[in-house]
Amino acid sequence: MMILTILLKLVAGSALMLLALLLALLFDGVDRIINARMQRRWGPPLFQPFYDILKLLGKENIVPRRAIAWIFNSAPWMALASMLVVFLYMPVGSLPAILGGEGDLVLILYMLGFCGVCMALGGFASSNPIANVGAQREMILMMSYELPLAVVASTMAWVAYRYGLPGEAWNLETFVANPVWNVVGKAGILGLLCLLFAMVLVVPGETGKGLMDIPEAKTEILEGLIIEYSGVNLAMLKLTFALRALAISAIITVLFFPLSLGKLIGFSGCFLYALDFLWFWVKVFVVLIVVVTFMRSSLGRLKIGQASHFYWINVAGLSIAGMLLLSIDRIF
Amino acid sequence: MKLEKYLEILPKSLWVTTCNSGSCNGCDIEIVATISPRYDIERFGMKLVGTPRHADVLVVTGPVTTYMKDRLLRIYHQIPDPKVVVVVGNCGASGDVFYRSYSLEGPVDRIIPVDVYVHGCPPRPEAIIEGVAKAVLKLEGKRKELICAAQGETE
Amino acid sequence: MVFNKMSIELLRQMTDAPFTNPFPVPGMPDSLTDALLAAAEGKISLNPPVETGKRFRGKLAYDKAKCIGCKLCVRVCPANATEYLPEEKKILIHIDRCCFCAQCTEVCPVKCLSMTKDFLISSYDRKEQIVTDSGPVELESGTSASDSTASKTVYRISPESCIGCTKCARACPVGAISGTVKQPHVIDETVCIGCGKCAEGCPKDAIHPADVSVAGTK
Amino acid sequence: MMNRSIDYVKEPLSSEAVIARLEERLPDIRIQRRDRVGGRDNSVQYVDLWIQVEKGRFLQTIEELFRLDFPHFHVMSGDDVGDDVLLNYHFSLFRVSEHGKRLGVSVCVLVPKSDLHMPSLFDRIPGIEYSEREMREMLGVEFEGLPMKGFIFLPENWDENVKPWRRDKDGLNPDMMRDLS
Amino acid sequence: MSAKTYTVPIGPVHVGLKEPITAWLDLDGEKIVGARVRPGAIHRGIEMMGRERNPIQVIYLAERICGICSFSHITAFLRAVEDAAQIQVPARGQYIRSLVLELERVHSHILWAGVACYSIGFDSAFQLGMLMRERVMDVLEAYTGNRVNYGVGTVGGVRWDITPEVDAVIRDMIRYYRSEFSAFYDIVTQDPIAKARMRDVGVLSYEDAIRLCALGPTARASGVRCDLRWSAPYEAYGDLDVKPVVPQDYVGEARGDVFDRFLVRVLEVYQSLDLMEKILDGLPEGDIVFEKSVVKVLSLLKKAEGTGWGIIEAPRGDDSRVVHLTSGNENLTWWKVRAPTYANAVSWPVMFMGNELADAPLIINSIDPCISCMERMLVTNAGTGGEQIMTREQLLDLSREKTRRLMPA
Amino acid sequence: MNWSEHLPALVIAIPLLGAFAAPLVSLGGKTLRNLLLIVVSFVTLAIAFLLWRSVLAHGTILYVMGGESFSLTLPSGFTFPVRIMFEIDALSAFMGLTVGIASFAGALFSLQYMRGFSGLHRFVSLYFLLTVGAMGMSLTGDMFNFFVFIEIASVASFGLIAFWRDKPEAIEASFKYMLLSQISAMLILIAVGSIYGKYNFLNMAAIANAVQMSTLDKLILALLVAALAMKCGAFPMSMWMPDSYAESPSGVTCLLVTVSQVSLYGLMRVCFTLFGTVAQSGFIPWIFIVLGLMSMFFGVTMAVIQHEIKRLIGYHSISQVGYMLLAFGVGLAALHDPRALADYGFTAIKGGLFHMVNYSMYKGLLFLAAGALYYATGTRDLNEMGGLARRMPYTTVLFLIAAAAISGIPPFNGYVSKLLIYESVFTVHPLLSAVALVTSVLTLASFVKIFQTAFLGPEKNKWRSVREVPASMVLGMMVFGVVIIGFSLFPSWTLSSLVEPAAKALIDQAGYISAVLHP
Ligand code: SF4
Ligand code: SF4
Ligand code: SF4
Ligand code: SF4
Ligand code: SF4
Ligand code: SF4
Ligand code: SF4
Ligand code: SF4
Repeated sequence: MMILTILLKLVAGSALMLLALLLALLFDGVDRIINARMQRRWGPPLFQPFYDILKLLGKENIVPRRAIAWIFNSAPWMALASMLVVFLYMPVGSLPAILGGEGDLVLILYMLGFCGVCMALGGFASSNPIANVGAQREMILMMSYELPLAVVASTMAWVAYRYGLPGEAWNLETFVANPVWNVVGKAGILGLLCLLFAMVLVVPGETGKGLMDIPEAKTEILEGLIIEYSGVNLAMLKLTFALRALAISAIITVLFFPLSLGKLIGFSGCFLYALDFLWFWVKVFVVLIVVVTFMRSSLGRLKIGQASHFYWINVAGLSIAGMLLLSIDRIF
Repeated sequence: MKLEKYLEILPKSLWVTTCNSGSCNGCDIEIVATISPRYDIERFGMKLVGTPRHADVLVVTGPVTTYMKDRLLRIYHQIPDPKVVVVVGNCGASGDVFYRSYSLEGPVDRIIPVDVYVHGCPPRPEAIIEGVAKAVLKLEGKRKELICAAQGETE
Repeated sequence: MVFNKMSIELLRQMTDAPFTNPFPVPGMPDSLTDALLAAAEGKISLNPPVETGKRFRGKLAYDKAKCIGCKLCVRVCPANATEYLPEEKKILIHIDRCCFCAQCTEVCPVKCLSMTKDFLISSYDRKEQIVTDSGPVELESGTSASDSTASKTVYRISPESCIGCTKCARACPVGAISGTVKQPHVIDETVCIGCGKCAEGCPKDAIHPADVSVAGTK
Repeated sequence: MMNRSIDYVKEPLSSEAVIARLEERLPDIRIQRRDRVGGRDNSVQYVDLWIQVEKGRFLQTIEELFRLDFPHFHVMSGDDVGDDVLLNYHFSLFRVSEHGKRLGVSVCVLVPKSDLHMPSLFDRIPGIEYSEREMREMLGVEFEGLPMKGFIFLPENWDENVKPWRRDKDGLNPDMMRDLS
Repeated sequence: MSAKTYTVPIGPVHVGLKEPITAWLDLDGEKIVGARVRPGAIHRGIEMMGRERNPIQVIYLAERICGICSFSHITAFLRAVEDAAQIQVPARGQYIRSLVLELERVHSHILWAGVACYSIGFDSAFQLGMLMRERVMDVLEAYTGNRVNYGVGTVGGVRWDITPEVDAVIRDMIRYYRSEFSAFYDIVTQDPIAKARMRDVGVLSYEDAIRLCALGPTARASGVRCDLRWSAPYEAYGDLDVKPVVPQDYVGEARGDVFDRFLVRVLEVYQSLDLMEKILDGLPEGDIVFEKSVVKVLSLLKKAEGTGWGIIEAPRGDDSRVVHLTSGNENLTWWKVRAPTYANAVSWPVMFMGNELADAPLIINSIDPCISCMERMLVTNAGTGGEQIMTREQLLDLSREKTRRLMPA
Repeated sequence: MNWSEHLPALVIAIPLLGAFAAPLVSLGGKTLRNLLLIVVSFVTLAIAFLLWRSVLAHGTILYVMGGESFSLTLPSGFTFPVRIMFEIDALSAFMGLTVGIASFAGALFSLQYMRGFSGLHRFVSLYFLLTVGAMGMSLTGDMFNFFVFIEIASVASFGLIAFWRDKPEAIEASFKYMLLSQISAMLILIAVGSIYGKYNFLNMAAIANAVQMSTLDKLILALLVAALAMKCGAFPMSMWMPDSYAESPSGVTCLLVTVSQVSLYGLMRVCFTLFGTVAQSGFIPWIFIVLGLMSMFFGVTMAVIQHEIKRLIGYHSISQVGYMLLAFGVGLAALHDPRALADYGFTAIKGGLFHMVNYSMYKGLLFLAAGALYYATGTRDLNEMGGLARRMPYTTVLFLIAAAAISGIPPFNGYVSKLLIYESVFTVHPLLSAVALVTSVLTLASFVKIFQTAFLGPEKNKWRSVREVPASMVLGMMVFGVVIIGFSLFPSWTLSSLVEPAAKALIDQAGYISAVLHP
């Protein structure tokens, strides 16, 4: 029985990770097309990211002579793995997370952070001054958006605990099963909105796009920390970037938009699962288009100092306001 | 990946890096124009990348000054194989108006192997697109030859 | 902050049609070779490039037969693109060196050079691009400044300065100059094409240009 | 000189006044005035002065210009003219004053090849840096007081003794010229 | 995070005769604490080449000093030649020259504004700018026959006349920009991020601008009221009333930062539109060139003797040429090229100090050296890991080998 | 006689013996002295391990010095114990084991590290004395003894911190440490005196049994909390920490870290065992929570700006201590409410304790690795280093392990203990876990920075000739490394058999009392 479950989880896990990879790339294509259309351009084919990755897989993989090879080579894989693992802890629609019992929101946040660290380490290991600058920026950026992120996560957990949502406070499934919007009062709704906005503003930092395209800034530091990467390693990094966007959007979806279409229509059983599975990805795509594509197209890039100021003061302030509102909501 | 399979995918995703080795900028602004909305070379899956490490295509402009010669070589080496070199503009192809000087080492094909020349001074953006298409044809040609060779072996 | 002006503009632009001119095909086909073949056979049609201006200066065309070998084009060419062939007394044009300035077409006395509208010129080997002869070309008006005028420049020898060295007669590509040694020479203005070759070599600076109105043709 | 406030004067002098003033103060200079005409009626639009001075008078001339206005420095041109190297300093005066009142001033000095030294104006006009360095590497004129000595235009591995613009033995060898194409 | 100071190279890929730049920035963390600039990467020896060519040939050489302000380069050169040979350009020729200069200014400024957005990662604004620029490119092509390097100037005038069709096209364009350009202008100047990136970055004070002999929009952004079209009117500008565009007249103060440079340039686009309209309205009849036969011009120039100085207001600042002709020599004896960047680049180290690495490309760009350098500014020194550099022969061998690999025999 | 009965005595006596033997043995030469260092510290570790095993197997051990029987606590006719007594419950044994490991690893490391310095016999003596002090503090069941052991440890620490006497910074650091230690010792002494004055006995169990919450008791509690918080390095009384950690030889630093943990242990003992449920009411827990938050944040922000490797790591100690204070504070707050205790309090305490041992291990390893870097390059300035990964692969990997552990990267042990803390403290207020999370990320960033500046980046010419440190140093580091990996690979085993008993022991005040008073 044990073995069967493990086997099942293994299969389901691999399938989900594969799906996540494909969807992430697909979204990348959608993102590029929409971005192009918004700029009145034709844009690349939908499957362009797939071509890119396939091509990179076949390209020569250069390890710069001065780089520390083992870190340089392992960093992209670690980064990718850490991003893939995130999806194992993510409930998809009405389906529970594959490894739901073993990890929760904290682990996911850690994985997101770890992924950034891996990329930074890879950048540092390439011994290129520009990659160095990029990696440093990545680290600073990470330190900056962590406060709002942590506040949002803790507050959500606290909400789950204090409002007595059934299930474990930090577990994402808790939020899927019981939309937070239903349990809080008026001030709470406002607080949740603050948290949602804070989270949305964290997305550019997490995905390194748009106004937070600082560690890779092509026109400033020439792709920054990935400057020395090529071939397979670069493909892994590109996948990681795509997955990061998907992951963070999925988190937003799970936390704030858990609405189940299946339950709404009154489906049950297989149909419910299947419909919600699809519905979940639709929601994620919508979130992605709004928070990634649209934001990145309409904003220029900040400087790293401005970015960390923005996160430490503005976004953190917003998230703390959300936290206070929710506390007030609970107490009164 | 098998080479012929790979050559099928490569032309769909050409990443370009440019090197100005002493040009007058005329070609460079036309290259920039190719990414602008009117010409939008991203349609063909191409994009400008910031570093030679990520590139498949090296676009060179300019008659190669002495100072830039080593840098050009270095960029060329930094591009992972397989790679394509496209010279845009006549000054890179032959020197153009810069035909006699003490500080020029060009034209480009004296320094690195060149696959396609796009003529013009500067070429219109469409001509650059056509030049890149030539590069794609060349890659496709190679692929055909490979496939023929493989069939020849099996027979 | 998220909703800055750009975002509104972007939403607006979303609704506009793309500005992109889909030359030659909107996206990369599976096989460009096949696509081009199909286009050549007329199965698919390629999108044309953005239209060029009326004065567009494309690849040079050279009517070799018409050329008189006056080398004027060589003299003005800034890019060393015209190469004079002494045996044939003709030129050939290295398109890979040309900077498309149209100075040669302007200066050519017999208008055997002209700029076509062809700008899609790229090659695997730049030597492919040498133009040796492109046959007679229909000249369009308005391609050069001297076209629209009703007068032409000819050269005249001031008899008082000329020492009869015969240099000019030997230089004249159309044989417009006649005269005997040590006698002042004369230029036949109806033949003279105003290339200035004679004036260039004259040791006495005896030859000067003059404008004459052209009544008839030629 | 050093603590003069840095600004342009707003009330220009006429070119005649400037010529008179310079000729009065510097008796042995030669000034050529060139009216630049243009526009629909071919009227004088602005004036350039070409001043020829002895090397010894050069600094004094510059001082005089400073008295008139901060001389905006454009560029230095020059050539090898046999036994001397000709340097033309191109300045302009009154560039922010009134319509058409800018006065172009070219100060031409012959520097004998036997003593290729000029005082540097770098401390007075820092913007002159590139020009002085360029003349140093192209024509071999040393500027006393110019701190930067590195090449700005020639490649790093260039032979320090070859001055490309010189027309004598210090100039380019024909075999250093390369034909392209 | 205290970090050690380390050096990041910028460049040297940059374009034009004098403009290419390598800069080494000493960084403390992200802050620039020292900057060394080394131009000359693309020194092609144009001044030397000119000595072996006649003025007609040099026109096209001068045009290719840089393809963006190419017409400015040749106008300055032609004016120097005309000064040396005492040639008088007919009024219509002068007007047309001014017209093309303004067209070029529009194209150059819009391009610059777009690229400035590009270098702060504001891609959509860049694309919008590029989209708008196509209009002036079309006009340039319609009039001159080329989008870049128009080849329209010649000694003593211009080569092509403004026909009624061209006139209409230009007026059309003026109307287009009047109505559409404000979209771009508003988007960028009101964007909080763009403002944050450009305000108080790369400051050049009024005094420094004077001391370092800054030019054009760079100097004007620092509050220096200088514009050759006004202080030394050339060509048709004597008949047109040009007021230097300085930020203090529009926003009250001139801070001399990148934002001011942006402001000056976009405002100058509007100024150029007005100028063009005036030029078209007042276009005099007559010849466009003082002598249309090139051969005659050449023989005339061969006889000329003297030094001439041409100076004009290019989009980036004043552009100087000094030309010396010797009688009996058809070629130039010598000439001197001074593009605006050559002068403005001296100010870079001052602008860099105290800014961040992220600002460096923007600052370099802010004096508008040449376009498109930005996206590969740092490329060439990237990862100079001492990779082995091969000669062309070795490369050819390698490439043959690659071909062999690609095509199994 | 069963020798294992005497384990508690042995674990103190053997290092003590080593301390006294060191000068004598040193006469016999270097090798002999080194042998002494290793053998004695290893034996101490082994005994500590056995002790722990036996506590787990048989429950709390009492060991009474000079009694009729080693386990007889109450001499006939007395209602309270008067003897010098060790009371070793699961928590004490757990601490003892920690001390043993750190001592052994430090000794191994010091073997080579200290080579080439004079006065090593003194070093060995002091080292063992420090071990004795730390061990004693963990095991004793008597307040006065606790004070004595603290003093032993302090005195040994002064000597060791100032071991490089020719360095003025070292003297200064030692002086700072001395000053603080003396103040805290004084406070403890006053508190102990007051206890004795009021209750007439010093045995902890007896005190715990008797304590009420009178004003004097509150004062005593305050004094003890202040003194021990100072010793364990909580903000704002933590100024001594970075200095003394930076200046002491690395082999010693790793032991000093443990000593500070033992002080923290003392603090917990005082709060949970001595005062127990009476302390949780009111604001004591909140003091811990606030101190914890401040320590976390202050420590890490200070660390981020350091560029001297050992100081940097020293500042992290402050922030790490903050985690434990936070966890214990939350645990203390929940102590009176069984439901809260079950809901999150116990988890918090488990997290705190697990973090404590984790911290001792990875911090020890970090200091050893920093020492190795110093040994190899002769500098502690990060800005000087660079590209060392190529030259020092073992150190690199070990450092990476420690850095991953301290930053709490899954699946390392640091992650598990931090997770326990986050997922319990948030219930009090989300801000607590938010600060903890942020601190964690800042820690991560700061270690990435160390790692990159020291090990990655372009290789500096001057380090071309640098070589990996000698095997014994690597071995010393590996001791910690193995423990960390072990904890990381078997988190549930560690939690259930190491941490949970200790945590239960901590909250089980009644058990502690009854072990002594009602054996
Ligand atoms: S080919 Fe012509 S336009 Fe292009 S860079 Fe060279 S000179 Fe400039
Ligand atoms: S100018 Fe015309 S006729 Fe003369 S050589 Fe050239 S092509 Fe021939
Ligand atoms: S168009 Fe210009 S460059 Fe080309 S051949 Fe004619 S003169 Fe030479
Ligand atoms: S030969 Fe010529 S120059 Fe001499 S006298 Fe006769 S006409 Fe005059
Ligand atoms: S006409 Fe001819 S032959 Fe006669 S003198 Fe003049 S140049 Fe000589
Ligand atoms: S007469 Fe002179 S200008 Fe006329 S065609 Fe002959 S050479 Fe040319
Ligand atoms: S070249 Fe001059 S001198 Fe000689 S024949 Fe001709 S016109 Fe007379
Ligand atoms: S300033 Fe820039 S655009 Fe102008 S000539 Fe120089 S390089 Fe070209």
